[in-house]
Formats: sequence, C-alpha cells, structure tokens
Amino acid sequence: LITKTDTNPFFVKMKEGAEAKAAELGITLKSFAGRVDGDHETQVAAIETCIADGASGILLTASDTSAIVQSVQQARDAGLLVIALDTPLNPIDAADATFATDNFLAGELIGKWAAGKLGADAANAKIALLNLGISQPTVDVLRNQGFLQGFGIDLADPNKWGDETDPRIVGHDVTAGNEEGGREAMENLLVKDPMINVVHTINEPSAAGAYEALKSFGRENDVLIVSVDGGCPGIANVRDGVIGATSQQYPLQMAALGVEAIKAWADTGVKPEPTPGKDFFDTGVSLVTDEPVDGVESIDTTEGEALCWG
Amino acid sequence: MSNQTEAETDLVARAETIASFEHQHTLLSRIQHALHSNPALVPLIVLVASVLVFGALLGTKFFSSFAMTLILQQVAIVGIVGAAQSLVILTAGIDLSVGAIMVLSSVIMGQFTFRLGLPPAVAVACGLAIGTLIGFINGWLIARIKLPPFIVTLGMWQIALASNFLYSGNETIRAQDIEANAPLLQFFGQSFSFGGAVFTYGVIFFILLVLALAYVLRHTAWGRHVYAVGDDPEAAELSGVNTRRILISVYALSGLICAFAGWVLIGRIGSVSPTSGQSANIESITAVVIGGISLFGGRGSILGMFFGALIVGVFSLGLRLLGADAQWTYLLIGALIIGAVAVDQWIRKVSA
Amino acid sequence: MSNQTEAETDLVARAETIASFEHQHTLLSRIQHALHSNPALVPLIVLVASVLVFGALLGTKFFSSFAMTLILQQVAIVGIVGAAQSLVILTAGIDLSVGAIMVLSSVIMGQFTFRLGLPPAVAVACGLAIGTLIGFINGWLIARIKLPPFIVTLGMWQIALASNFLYSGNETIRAQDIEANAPLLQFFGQSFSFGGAVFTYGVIFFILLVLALAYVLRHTAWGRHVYAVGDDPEAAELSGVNTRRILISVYALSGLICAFAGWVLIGRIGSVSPTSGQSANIESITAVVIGGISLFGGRGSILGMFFGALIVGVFSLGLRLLGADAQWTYLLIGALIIGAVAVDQWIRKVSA
Amino acid sequence: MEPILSARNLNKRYGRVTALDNCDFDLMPGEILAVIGDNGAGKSSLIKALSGAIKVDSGDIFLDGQAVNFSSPIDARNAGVETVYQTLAMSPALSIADNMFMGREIRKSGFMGKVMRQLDRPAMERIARQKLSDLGLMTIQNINQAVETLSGGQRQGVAVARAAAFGSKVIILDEPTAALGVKESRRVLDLILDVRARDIPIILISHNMPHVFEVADRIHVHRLGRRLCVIDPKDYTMSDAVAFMTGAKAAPGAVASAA
Amino acid sequence: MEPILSARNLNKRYGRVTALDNCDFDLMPGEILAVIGDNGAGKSSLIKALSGAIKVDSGDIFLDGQAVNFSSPIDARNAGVETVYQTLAMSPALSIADNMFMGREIRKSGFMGKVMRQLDRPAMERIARQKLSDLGLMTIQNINQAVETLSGGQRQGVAVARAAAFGSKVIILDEPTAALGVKESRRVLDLILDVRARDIPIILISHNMPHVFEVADRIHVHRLGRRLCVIDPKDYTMSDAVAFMTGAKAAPGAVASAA
Ligand SMILES: Nc1ncnc2c1ncn2[C@@H]1O[C@H](COP(=O)(O)OP(=O)(O)OP(=O)(O)O)[C@@H](O)[C@H]1O
Ligand SMILES: Nc1ncnc2c1ncn2[C@@H]1O[C@H](COP(=O)(O)OP(=O)(O)OP(=O)(O)O)[C@@H](O)[C@H]1O
Ligand SMILES: [Mg+2]
Ligand SMILES: [Mg+2]
Repeated sequence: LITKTDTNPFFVKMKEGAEAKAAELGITLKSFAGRVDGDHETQVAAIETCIADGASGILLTASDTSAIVQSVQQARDAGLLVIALDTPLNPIDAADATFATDNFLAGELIGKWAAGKLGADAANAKIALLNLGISQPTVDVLRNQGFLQGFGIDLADPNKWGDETDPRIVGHDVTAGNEEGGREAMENLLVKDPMINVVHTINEPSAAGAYEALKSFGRENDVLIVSVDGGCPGIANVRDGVIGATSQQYPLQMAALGVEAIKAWADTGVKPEPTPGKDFFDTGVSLVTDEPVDGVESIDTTEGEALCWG
Repeated sequence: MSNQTEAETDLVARAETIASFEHQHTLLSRIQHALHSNPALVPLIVLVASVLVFGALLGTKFFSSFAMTLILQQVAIVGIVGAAQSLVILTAGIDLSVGAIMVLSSVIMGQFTFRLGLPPAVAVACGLAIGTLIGFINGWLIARIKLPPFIVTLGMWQIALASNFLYSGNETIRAQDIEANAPLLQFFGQSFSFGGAVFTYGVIFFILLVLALAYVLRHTAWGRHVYAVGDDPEAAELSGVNTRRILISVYALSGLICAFAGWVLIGRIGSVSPTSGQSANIESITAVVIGGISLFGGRGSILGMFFGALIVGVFSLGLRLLGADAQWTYLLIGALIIGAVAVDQWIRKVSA
Repeated sequence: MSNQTEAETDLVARAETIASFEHQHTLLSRIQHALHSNPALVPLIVLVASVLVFGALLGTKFFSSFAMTLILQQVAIVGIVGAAQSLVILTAGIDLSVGAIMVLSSVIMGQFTFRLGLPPAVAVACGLAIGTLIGFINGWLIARIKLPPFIVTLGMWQIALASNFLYSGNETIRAQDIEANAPLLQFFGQSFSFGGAVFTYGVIFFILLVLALAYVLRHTAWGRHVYAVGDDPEAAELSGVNTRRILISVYALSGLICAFAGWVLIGRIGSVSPTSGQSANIESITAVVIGGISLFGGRGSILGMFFGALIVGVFSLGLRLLGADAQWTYLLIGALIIGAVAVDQWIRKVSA
Repeated sequence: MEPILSARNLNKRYGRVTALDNCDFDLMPGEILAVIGDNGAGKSSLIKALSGAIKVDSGDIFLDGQAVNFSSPIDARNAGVETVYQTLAMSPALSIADNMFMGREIRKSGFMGKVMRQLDRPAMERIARQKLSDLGLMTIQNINQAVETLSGGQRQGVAVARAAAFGSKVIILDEPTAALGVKESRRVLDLILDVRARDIPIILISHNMPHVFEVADRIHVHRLGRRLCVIDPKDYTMSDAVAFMTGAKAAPGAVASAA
Repeated sequence: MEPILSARNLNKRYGRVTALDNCDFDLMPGEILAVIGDNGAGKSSLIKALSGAIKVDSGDIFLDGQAVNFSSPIDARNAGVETVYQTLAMSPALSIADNMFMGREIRKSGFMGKVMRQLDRPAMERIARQKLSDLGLMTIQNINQAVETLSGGQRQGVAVARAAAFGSKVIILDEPTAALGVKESRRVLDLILDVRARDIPIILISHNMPHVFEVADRIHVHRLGRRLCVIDPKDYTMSDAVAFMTGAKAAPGAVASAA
C-alpha cells in the first residue's frame, strides 16, 4: 500500500482498513508513504521497493497521477497488480483498476448544497475557496472545481483553480490541509472582504481552522462552511454546526476492496471490474448535513457518524 | 562595527569617547552611525516603510488597527519559535527541530488531557517538560559529543515529527471538545480588544517573551556569554566561559519556548492537530535572518527578529489584499526576502 | 588535522616527513591516522557496515546486485544535487534552491519541447542555460551584493518554485508523449544491465560527475581556491584569490548541475512533473553532512558526499524491505543521521 | 623552597607531531620565570597544558604541592592561574569591557542584581578603563568599541590588562609584547615587575632576549618539546641562551636549581 | 630620483575612528623603508591601502609615477607589489604548499596541464620546501601539513617566505618578526637584505627598533594617522625615533628628503 502521506488521517484510516482486511485474509501488507503531499520520488522508490520485494500487488494513491505512470508500468511488467485508490491515474487505464471517490462529484454535492441553502442569495454570494497547496494536486483541483460547478460558476479551465472570473469569488488561498493554514487563509480572505458568506474548504481540518478565524471576526454564525472527507471529527463538526455540510468518502472500503482484489489476483488471476458507466470502481460519496436541501440527496450526521472513519 | 551587539536598550548611540580625532558630525553621518550600531534599526525601518507602502496602496483596509493586530496574531507563533531560533543562531547553531518540538508538545498537552485523563494543568506541564527535554538532548549532543547543530536538529526534527504522528495516531482533538473539557489548553487564544485592535494572550506572550529575552541577552552575564560562544567558542572557553553549559542551556531553553509555542498554537487553531507547524523551522529562520541576526553567530539582536517576523507578516497580508494569488504571493515573498536583506546590506555599506 | 582536504586520491596517508620525532607505529595508530587524514573514509566505513547489517538481516533480497544498483538509481538524483550542494557548502555557503532549480529546469525542457515546439536538444539546452542563469544570479547576489547565501537561496527557492508552478500551469507532461515525441528528454532513463545489475545512464552520469568534481577540487587551481574561499574568505582574498569570481562560478556551476539533475529526473520518472523535488534541498544537505563536509566550509571531500547519499539510500531501502512503517523509517533515519555523525566524531576524537 | 607550580613528565602529541616530550617544569614563588625556545619548540603547548586549555596525554601538574587536574581554563582561573594566550582569546564582536569581565561579570547590588541578575555596566566600564589607562593604552578611543576594531597591538594590551587585573596566584603571559610598540612594551615590562612586587609569580614566554634578560629571575630553555635546562640570567649572556636553545652549544649539564 | 611607490593625502575612516588622516608616503627605488609608530597609529591601514586590501576614502597612489587604483590585492600582486599582512592571510585548512602558491599555482605541462588544468604538485612542493629551508624553517615537519597545525612563528615564516619568493617590484612586510625567534628573526633580516640586493625595495613595519635601525635606509615615522616625518637612521638614535613617534619630542621641521 502506497499512500501520498501517512500524516493525513484519511490515509491513516485507509491503511488501517487495509491492514484489518489483510489480517482477515492472511495477507502480508507493507505500507509506504510520501513525506508530504506531492512527494513523488518517494512513491517511485516505494514501487521499486515492492518490485524488489517480490510483492504480488500494489495499492497506490498517487501524488502525481501522470508522472507515476511509468513506474506503474514497470511494476505491471514485473507481474504486479496495480490498483489506484482514491485518485485515478492519468490515463486511468494505466492502473489495472481504480477504487476511488469521485472527487469532482464530492465537490459538486457541496456546491449544490451551498447554492440550495442560500437560495436566491446565491446570486450575490461572496465565496472564499481554501485549497490545499500552490502545486494544485489533482484532488484539490477536482474538489474545488466540482464545488464551483455545483454552485453554478463558470470554471474556465477545469484543470486548474484560480482562473475563474466570476465576481462572487473573493479569492483562493492555500491551507496545507491543516487547521493552522485554514485559519490564516481565512483571515487573509476576510480582511480582503469581510462579507464572505460561503467557504469551500479542501478538508475538514482546514474547515476547523477557518471556523476559528470566523469566530475571531465574530462571523461564525452567518457563514456557510462546506468541506469534503467525512472523518469522524468532521462529522462531529457538522453536528455542532461548525461545518454546514461535508461530502463523505469511504477510505476503509477502498482499501478493503483493494486488498480483496489483490488476493483474488494472486489466487485466481482475475482482475476487478469497474463500476458500470464509469471507468473506475466508485466507492461512493454521500453528502452529510443536518440541514438537507431540496434536490440534493443527503444523509444526516447520525448516519454519517455510523459510517465515518477516524 | 562598534556595538554590533548592543542594540536593545540604547537606540541612540552614546557619545562616550575617551580620546577622539576631530571629525564632522553631520546629520547624515549621525544617522549612519545610529543605523550601524543598532542592527535592529534596519529591519525596523524596512518594516515601517513596508507598512506605509501597503497602507498607501490599500488604504484603511490595511491601515487599520484591526489589520495591524491581525498581523501580530498571524506572526505570533512563527515569532515565538523565532525567538527560540534566535537564541540558537546567536550561538552559531541552527535548530531545524523547532516546529517538530512545537507540534509534539501541543499533541502531548492534548493527548495527556484527553487520552490519559490528566488535569489540563498537569498535561501542559508535561508538554513543556518534554519540549525542554528534547531541547536538552539537542544541546547535550551538540555541546558534549560535539556534533554539528544542523545535523543533530535535522535528525531530531525527523524523530520528533515521527513520534508526533505515531503517538497521536494522526488524530485531531476538536476545538469544541477542548472548549468544553479543558479550556486551559486554549488559554492563549483568549483575547481582549480596545478600539479595533484585538490582542490575544498569545500575542501578549510573544511580545513579553521578546522583551524578556532582549533584557537577558543584553543585561545578564548569561546573555553576554551566549554572544561570546557564538562569536568564537574557543576564545570564549579560554577566557572563562563554560561553553558547554551555555550551549546546553540555550538549546533547552529553545525547546521550552517551542513547547510554549505549541500551547499558543492550540489557542490559535482551537484544536490539537498533529499536522501543524511543518514549515515553522524555515519560517523562523527567515524571520531571524531578515531581522539581521548573523547565521555565523554572535551578531544581531532579538528585536531584529521581532521586526523580521512582522515584515514577513506585513508582506503576506498586504500582497493577498492587493489581490496577488497564492502562487504570485509566494514568488513575491521570495523576491522581497532578498530585497529586504539587500537594503539592509546597502545601508550597512553606506555607513561603513 | 593535517590533510583534512586531501582525501580524494591517496586513501593511504603518505609518510612524507621532513623531520620527525621518533614515535611508535602501532597498527591502531596507523588506522586512526588513515581515518583522520581521509575524511571520506569514515562515511565509507559506515556505508559498508550498514550494507553488511542489512544484508545479514534481509539476505539475498537486499544483497543482490539488483537491489544494490536499485539503491544507486534511487540516490542518483539526490546525489547529483548533493554534488552541487557540496561545492556550495565547501565555500561556506548553502543552497536551498537546488531542488527548485532542478524542477524548473526539467519543466522548461518539457514545456519548451511540447508547448513551444522547439527541438528537444534546443529545449534541453535552454533548461540547462536557465538553471545556470539562476545559479549565476544566486552567486552574483552573494558575491557582489554580499548577501548571506542562506537568505538568497531561500528567496530564490520560493521564486523558482512559484515560477515553476505558474509556468507549467501545474501540468504534467506524460511519459508516453515524451517517449513518442522527444525521447532525448528521457535519455538518462535508458539503462543497460549485466548480471542482475541495472545501470541507468543517470547513474553513470552521477558517478562520472562525482569523479570529475573530485579531480577538479583536488587537482586544479580552481578547486584549491574553492577550499580557500570556504576556509577564510578574507585570507583567500588577501592572498590573491578572486573570491567573487570563485563564488559566482561555484553557484553558477551548482545551477548547471541542478539543471542536469532535472534532465536526469525526467529520465527517472519518465514524465515532466512540476511537483517533484520538493525536499531535494534538505536531502542533499543531509547527504553532504553525513558525508563529512563541514557546513562551515573549507573541509571535506565530495567523495564523502557520495558515500553519504548512499548511506541514506541503503537505510531507506533496507528499512522499507524490513517492513518498517514509513513514520518508523523517518524516525530511524533521524536517529541514524545523528548516529552516523556521532561515530564519525568519535573516530576523529580518538585519532586527534 | 617548594615550587608553587610544577609539572613532571608531560607528554602531548598532535597526530604525528610531538609537542611535549616528557617535559618537566618548575615555578618558584614570587619569581619571574622566562620560557624561551625556538618556534615550534612547544612553549605554547606547555603553558596551555599548565592552564587547563589542553589535556596532556600523560604527566602530572602540581599547584602548591597538590596534584591538580584542570579540565578547563575556568578551573585554572578559579585556582588563581591567569593566562594570556598567544591567540589572545577575545570575542571579536563584543566590547572591550565585556571581554575583560568575561566569565566574572559584576552584578548590580540589590533587587536588580540578585533577582534580575542585571550586570553593573558602569562599574565594569569604569574598572576596564582604569586598567587600560594603567597600561597607557590611551589610544583606545571607546571602551565600548568591539574588540575586532582594535589594532593588533591594542588587543594585546587589553589581554594583558585583563590578566594583570585578575591573577591571584600565577600569571602566564605567552609573548605579551610581540605586537606591542616600544612604549607599550615598556609598560608591560613595568607591569610585570609590579605584579612580582605583589608577590605573584609570572611565567613569561618571549622571543625578545633583551626583555627576558631584563626582567627574568630564571630562564627555562625549551627545546624539542622538553626542558633543556634552567639558567640564571646573571650567569650567562644572551648569546649563550640563544646558543643553548638553538642547539648550537651544549646545555649546562645539570638543571640549575632555583636562585 | 622618482619614488617607485608613493601616496598623497590618503584618508580612511572606520565609523568614528580616523585610521588615515591626509597621509603621504614615498618609497624610493632599491631602499628599505621602515615604518614605525605607536599601536593604532594606522601603519597597517596605510599598507593595506597601498596594497589594495582596503579602499581609501580619498587620496591617490602612484606606482612608478603612474596613478594606480588597486581594487584588490590581486591587482597589486599582478603589478608586482607583494605583501605579508599582520594577520598573515593564510587558509588554515590548506597545506603549506597550497598556501604558498595560492592564486599563482603551477600547472603541469602538456595535455594534463593545458586541457585538464592539473596542478604540478611535486614542483610546487619542491619549491615550497626550498623556500622554507632558505629561511631555516626546518622545524616544519611536513610540507603537506595544514597551516592550522603550525605554531604562530612557523606561520609567520611561511608568509614571509611566500612574499620573498614572489615579489618583483615592492615587498611590504607588516611586523614580519613579531612572533619569530631570535634565529628566525635573524634569517628574516638577512632575507630582507638579500631582497634589497636584488634591487627590490621593501617596506618594513616593525616595533623592534634594533631591527629597524639595523636594516632601514630611511624611517617613516607615523603618528595619529599621518606621516610625521622621515628620518635617516644614521642621523638619529633609537631613543630619538621613539620620542618622535610617541610625541615626546617635536619632529624635525621638514620632511627629510630621500637619502
Ligand atoms: N592544534 C594542533 N594540531 C596539530 N599540531 C599542533 C597543534 N598545536 C600545535 N601543534 C604543533 O606542536 C608544535 C609545538 O607548537 P607550539 O605552539 O607549542 O610552539 P611554540 O613553542 O609556542 O612556538 P612559537 O614560538 O612559534 O609560538 C608545533 O610543531 C606545532 O606545529
Ligand atoms: N576594520 C576596522 N574597523 C574599525 N576600526 C578599525 C578597523 N581596522 C583598524 N581600525 C582602527 O584604525 C586605527 C589604526 O589601526 P591600524 O591597524 O592601522 O594600526 P597599527 O598602526 O597597524 O597598529 P599596530 O601597531 O598595533 O598593529 C586603530 O585605532 C583601529 O582601532
Ligand atoms: Mg607559541
Ligand atoms: Mg598593525
């Protein structure tokens, strides 16, 4: 199992899910991770290690979805099954299979929810977008652009954020995906325009940081924060009203499915099939909120808590 | 070059001269001399200039007591860590582990309260103790085993960061839980305001810390010894300074200050998060160097670091308000780091 | 302390003595002296020891020519960047921008080919030229404006990285496209093997580069001047070294080598990815310091850096194969960085 | 009479170089003992060993008849042995006053001194200025000047002033007049005689034979890392001494006893 | 006769300190000119200005009658002016041979030298050893020893040997015998006379009056940053010279013309 980092709870849970499943199936699992998000070379080294180690398959969440392809090919040539988890490779068929959240869809859900929640005010909303990092990793772009699409904003180039011209966007800032960055980015954008009322955050920790900033500005009650992930602290934050809505994804399931698929490959040589209609196996995403909006399917926090990870 | 290290108290140079050749006292030469003998003055001027420029460009949005104190809040953590870093760099060392110590301490404060169920005050004390201990180990390895500071703290950085992730299990403790069960952890997040200015206790702590360290460095034997060790350790040893004890105490104190930074961090972000502070080492070094403290030790003042940290804060916020996007801001801050130091160097050359 | 810098060629110390007091030549004292006068020997021993330990623990899985050459491939890029870093550190500088220069150069090679449609050879030349230019600017700021290297390269790091993201538009150029249209970009990725050993051209380049630099540093006037500038720049200047020219040429060469590293990087990962190389600066500094080059300049050998890079590679692969969790790997590498330098220090003390 | 400071069989090697080779040493109470010898004979190494600045490989050192084992110059200083090293041992960026009081700063009295540990700068500056005037170093323009801005000779003057001000048992001077002018050298020699008048013995390393023969009570001739002989300046001429130390003439058979 | 090296109205200030104050200077062909003066009088500053090591605030320097503007010691060296600075200017971690040939390394002939630019170490080591033996520095044990392992006196010897070996027009020595033993000092003085015999003029800064009066043709007395007077050692005694430079006696009215 090779993840982007092993410091993000999402990947930690993914690892735990894989470990549990591996123990159940009697498989040996070794885990590798990059140092920081975007740390591509360490992932390449990890793939090489797996080949040297004689592994039968690799579960991979790629930091650079295009760049990793050559190494993946090397592994497949060496007879390993490579399954992309969470993040599809580019091109998607570079891996034998992909078990992923549809991150664009995840963004779209919270975008729609936010638009629905504001109703008519959506036309003159003031939006802050708190992203991951200036290197614009794919998930970051997909969630950001999905959100804007869902909210009804023209995307310009859907492969990058920051090129939109819609006046409702106050600005983009980067958070490194943690509370500290979330707070500072939110403060910066609030000084720029104190009337911000919609905040998209890349993940729940940055949402928590953004909330602290709003609190210090005394605006925590009249701003909608939306996020993606569905970790247990995040769901609890939705319940407490810190976050308005979040798109929940299922890393445990991704990992478990991945481990099963590799087991099947090792035992019988059968490769997993993608979800019909998509070119990857969608592990699903659901919107979690206690204030459902018409036209957007959602589950409440009780249900979300039952499904949350970490 | 005179009084390189004597900046803190007397911002106007003294005219104490035993015997002196006659020479002209023009206004310019006085300014030059003042700049020259007070290393903290240059970053102060850069700071004031940049505030004025951004104020002119942005008007009251930037030039308000609210925005000004917001910058203080944003730089408080880097600044506190920068104070620790300043001490270390004055001894001609470097501490790459500051950020890791900070996060590990904050995680310990949180987890000891919530996982072990210790009273918050005890958990905070444990966090501070562990920060100090790590600093002490750094100092011991550097002073006794004579390993290079860069390498020791590079290793310790990785060790502390990995321990942090392993111990916390990457779990965040939520702000709401802390508020309900252990408000002491968020102590430094409390604030008071007058006018539009908002001061958190963390900011107050930062300012008091800088003033206290400035006093200690300038007016106590320990402080003079820190400079002497950084200047020429062999000479300091021969002239009667216990260099080992000084080095160990500096690193241990640095660890303690970083642990305090961890506590302040909880106040700022509300929650306890193991992923914070990963670039605190580079940012604190940036503040120190922009503040005019020499990386070769023995020269500079902690007030300079204070202004250095504020310069970075002013630029970050100012550029974002001017509408530069994140990548451009990043680029411009790079250029401005170089620019600020170039101005500093230029002023020093004029007055040399 | 004698011959600190004279490690490259004569690994056995010479017995050239004009007049000498009689003293005993025990075997131990000979070993000590050899270790002492050849700074590259200590990292070599640590390297061999660690290979043996991992070999014993992991058996043929590790101890195969495939795994051994795999390590070479994995460290080649850090090693090439480390060679650039070594030059800079020998002049008592530091280059934090190495990784950023590397990535920016590789992006330029890729984008000039695919976006501007230049012939790959021209694009590669442009990439190398731009790397050299950035290095030259670093050197110019450091040597002429006399700014501290840490600050200049810190700023340049941010500038180059941000330019890289801005220019590339965060786009990766896919391996398949490069293979089809501009195989020259992947030149260093080609490999040949004999036995199980696989050598990429990148690895060959790395080894040749280290040997060439070792020769230049040891056997040319320029090389001796690099040491002299790092040792005591003022003395070097007074005794007739053009310190400015040396500094500028060192940083420009460092930029060029980093640009080559960018080219090798394309070969290694197949594609052109703007997100690579973000920790190359810290990793290259780690290799340099484990290799025994003093961060204060003027002491150490580039062969030491070579072994230092390999030590890190051996530990990373070995620990991964042992199945250590990534955080444990970082923790252990942190401990081993300190350990390796402590051993080094201990040997030096014994023989002092 | 017992020697106040003595050493037996000191050995010190640097790699292949033998700096001290079974060296003996004796300093009698109240005397000025000059140590002369060729460049590289090991004089500086000897006094570094005596003052705790280097650790010898083997050998014993006795102060007042007691075996001592100084592990650092601070130990030696606390025992009353004050040294001016050939390299001067000053912190270039710090002021003259800071350097003179390094390691024995004066604190303010009362609350500020006891609790806040504040230094008494005015007192330190006053004393420092006083000591320098005693040595006639009036060309120093400002007591708060950084040491790096002083000329070579001025630095030497400050170092000597520091040792003379604080030494209580033994004062060791490694070439104190090497960089000094005629007038300053004269003052240093007077100071040496003053210090002896206070009954504090002095070890003086110098290449300047007229100075040595003017002030020394006994002369320790050092050669090839060991004591060759000890002579009385009244019994020998300068050229004899030079001949002994360069090996041009055989040394007087037995080590001369104290005067 | 035209002076070979001269200066007019040099000024140099460091912050509040005036190191050179409208200073004039003249060196005649083939002579040994001693420069004497109190500590801090500005002698080192003067010769640093003459050799391009510092930039003066104002004033002109002439070599062979031509105005020159050395921007670095390399310029001065290329013009044939070789200097031994008081701080010696050596790279501590490099070997004696490397230091002696710093900036003027000898390259191998043929392919290795022309294309590969390989240094001719054996030649450099041979010449370095030769020069040191000429100065009698036989106590140096190994020509590849790092300079930092040498004693203070040994370093000084190496620096003087370097200047004597390469100077072609003017050689400047800032206190070359300060740390040297009697024998070595003697050798340096002989060397100075040798060099003059090769018709190369020398500037010698020294506090050692016997040495100055032994070798100098003329004596430049420096005081408070300027030339006080130039005297002929045959016309005055040592105590006269000391009295002039310390201000105890008024200087002879006019600047003495060249001998
Ligand atoms: N740190 C060191 N490392 C190696 N060798 C050293 C070191 N210090 C001194 N030496 C060697 O030890 C010998 C004695 O040196 P020392 O400085 O004691 O001589 P000295 O008698 O004081 O000479 P001088 O009169 O020139 O100062 C010399 O050969 C010197 O090269
Ligand atoms: N870099 C510097 N910065 C500030 N002041 C300096 C500097 N260099 C020299 N000075 C001052 O200039 C004056 C002249 O110094 P210089 O070294 O020329 O004297 P000198 O005649 O060579 O003395 P000595 O005989 O002691 O070597 C001194 O007062 C000194 O303090
Ligand atoms: Mg000596
Ligand atoms: Mg001088």
